Amino acid sequence: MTTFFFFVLMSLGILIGVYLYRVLKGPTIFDRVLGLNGISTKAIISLIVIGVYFDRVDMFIDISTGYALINLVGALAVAKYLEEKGLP
Amino acid sequence: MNILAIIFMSAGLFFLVVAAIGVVRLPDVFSRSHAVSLTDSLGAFLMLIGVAFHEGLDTNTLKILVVLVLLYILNPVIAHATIRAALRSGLKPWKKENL
Amino acid sequence: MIFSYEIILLLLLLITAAGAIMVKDLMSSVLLLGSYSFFLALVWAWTGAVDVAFVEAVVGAGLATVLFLLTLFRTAPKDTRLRRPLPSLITLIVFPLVGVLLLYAASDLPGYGDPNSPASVHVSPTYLEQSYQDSHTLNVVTSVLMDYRSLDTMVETVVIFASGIACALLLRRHG
Amino acid sequence: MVTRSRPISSEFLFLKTITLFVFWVLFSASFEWVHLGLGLIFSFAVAWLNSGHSPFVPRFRLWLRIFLYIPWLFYEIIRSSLHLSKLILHPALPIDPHLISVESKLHHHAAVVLLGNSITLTPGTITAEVDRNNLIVHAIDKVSGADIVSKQIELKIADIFKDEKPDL
Repeated sequence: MTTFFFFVLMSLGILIGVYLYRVLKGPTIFDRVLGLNGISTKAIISLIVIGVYFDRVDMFIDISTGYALINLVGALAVAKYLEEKGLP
Repeated sequence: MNILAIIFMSAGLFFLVVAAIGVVRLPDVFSRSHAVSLTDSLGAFLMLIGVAFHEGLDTNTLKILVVLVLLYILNPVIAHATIRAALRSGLKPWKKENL
Repeated sequence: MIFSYEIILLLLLLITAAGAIMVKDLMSSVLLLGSYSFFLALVWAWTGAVDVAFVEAVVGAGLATVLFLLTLFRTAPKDTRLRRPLPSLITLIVFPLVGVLLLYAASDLPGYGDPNSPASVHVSPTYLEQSYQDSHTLNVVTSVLMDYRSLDTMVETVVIFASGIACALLLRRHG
Repeated sequence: MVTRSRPISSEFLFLKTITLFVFWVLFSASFEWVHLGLGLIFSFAVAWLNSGHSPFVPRFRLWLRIFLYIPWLFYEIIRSSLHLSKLILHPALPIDPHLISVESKLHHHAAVVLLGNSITLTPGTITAEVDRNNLIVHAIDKVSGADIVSKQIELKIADIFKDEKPDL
């Protein structure tokens, strides 16, 4: 089971790399925002899986909740900003 | 229980991989956001359900379910906000004729 | 096996940091810094420093992004474009040298989680054993920060509070 | 001082306080009287500061119908997720993105919110703009777009909200 969780963690890391390609390359700013959003989802899952891997979910689950909520605030701020400023 | 967890997490991983492929392959922001926010959140959902099965029934599982509901509520909101900003700032969706 | 996940995370960190410097406009740089904080928080979580990971996630990824955006919001659009001069020859020589020196020094550090290292035999056991009797706080990190080092933390908090007020005064809406 | 555009509805305030308090208990996970009392005070304060937004309080019958609606929505999500995965993994990438303008016949704020959210949740379609009951939807291909044009989701939601007073 531990091996399986490690496998999941590794694949999540590689998937984050794929999203990072989109953040770095992204022709428009919105591509970067989308990539960031995808990365944050992966980070939330990764945190929980790390918690399961170390058998201490109780410590990691609070971080991931905080992450999810703060991520919403950040993403909405970015969207509001882009809506008012237009394309850079 | 562990078998169930592995099945759910593998299904979640499949959807996450599909979303990542979509992010690279699809042509513009509008179609990419379909892959990122929606296929992705289904993948996250299945994966967290798998983790919850592995954990069994206690407080942590309840918290995992809260994270799951939060993800599922927040992801579409973020996708909608981003897409609306893109549309309002004058970006045109990609059309097939432009090939 | 235990290190291979770290290697992936550190590679991602390097790529993001390089990207945040190389990218053309400030907005993308801010977004890249946000993802940098995500990875850093993952690294902290993986090494077991949960509290630091929490602060990094909330402050680095959330608040810092919003504050940077507010700053960009108040500046003129022409300021957000970047023009960087090429690094000079001295920079190109000195920085890798310092990096090599630091790596060389790091080889003398005790191993990760070593129970015989100086840090874990000197005062740490005392704190770990007595913090609950002394302060009745369940979290050891909190009791060290808030009880044993309370004066230090208080001055720190004053500095943060003052800078927070300064930010609020600078960023408030006029009229 | 806080200025309010709408009067505070006490029912809404109560519901919000309870929700925030449940979250508090879940995250603190301690059942000492001091913590519970502090949580109650703080959740009431936060709810009071933010209670000027929506006067809408769903009745019990509505809750039940929405809970019955969620499994159907989930089935739809999985079905169209598989469709979208097929599109993405197809070597030729047979997508045809287009914008659809939908005018809904719903006369309720909450109903329009639910419709927009359901459309966004079903993969293949995203609500891009909402203006009263006109929605602009971005669909990734003709099959996904057909679901919106056939108004299947809208009929379900109209069925949920058929007893409510219209306020749009």
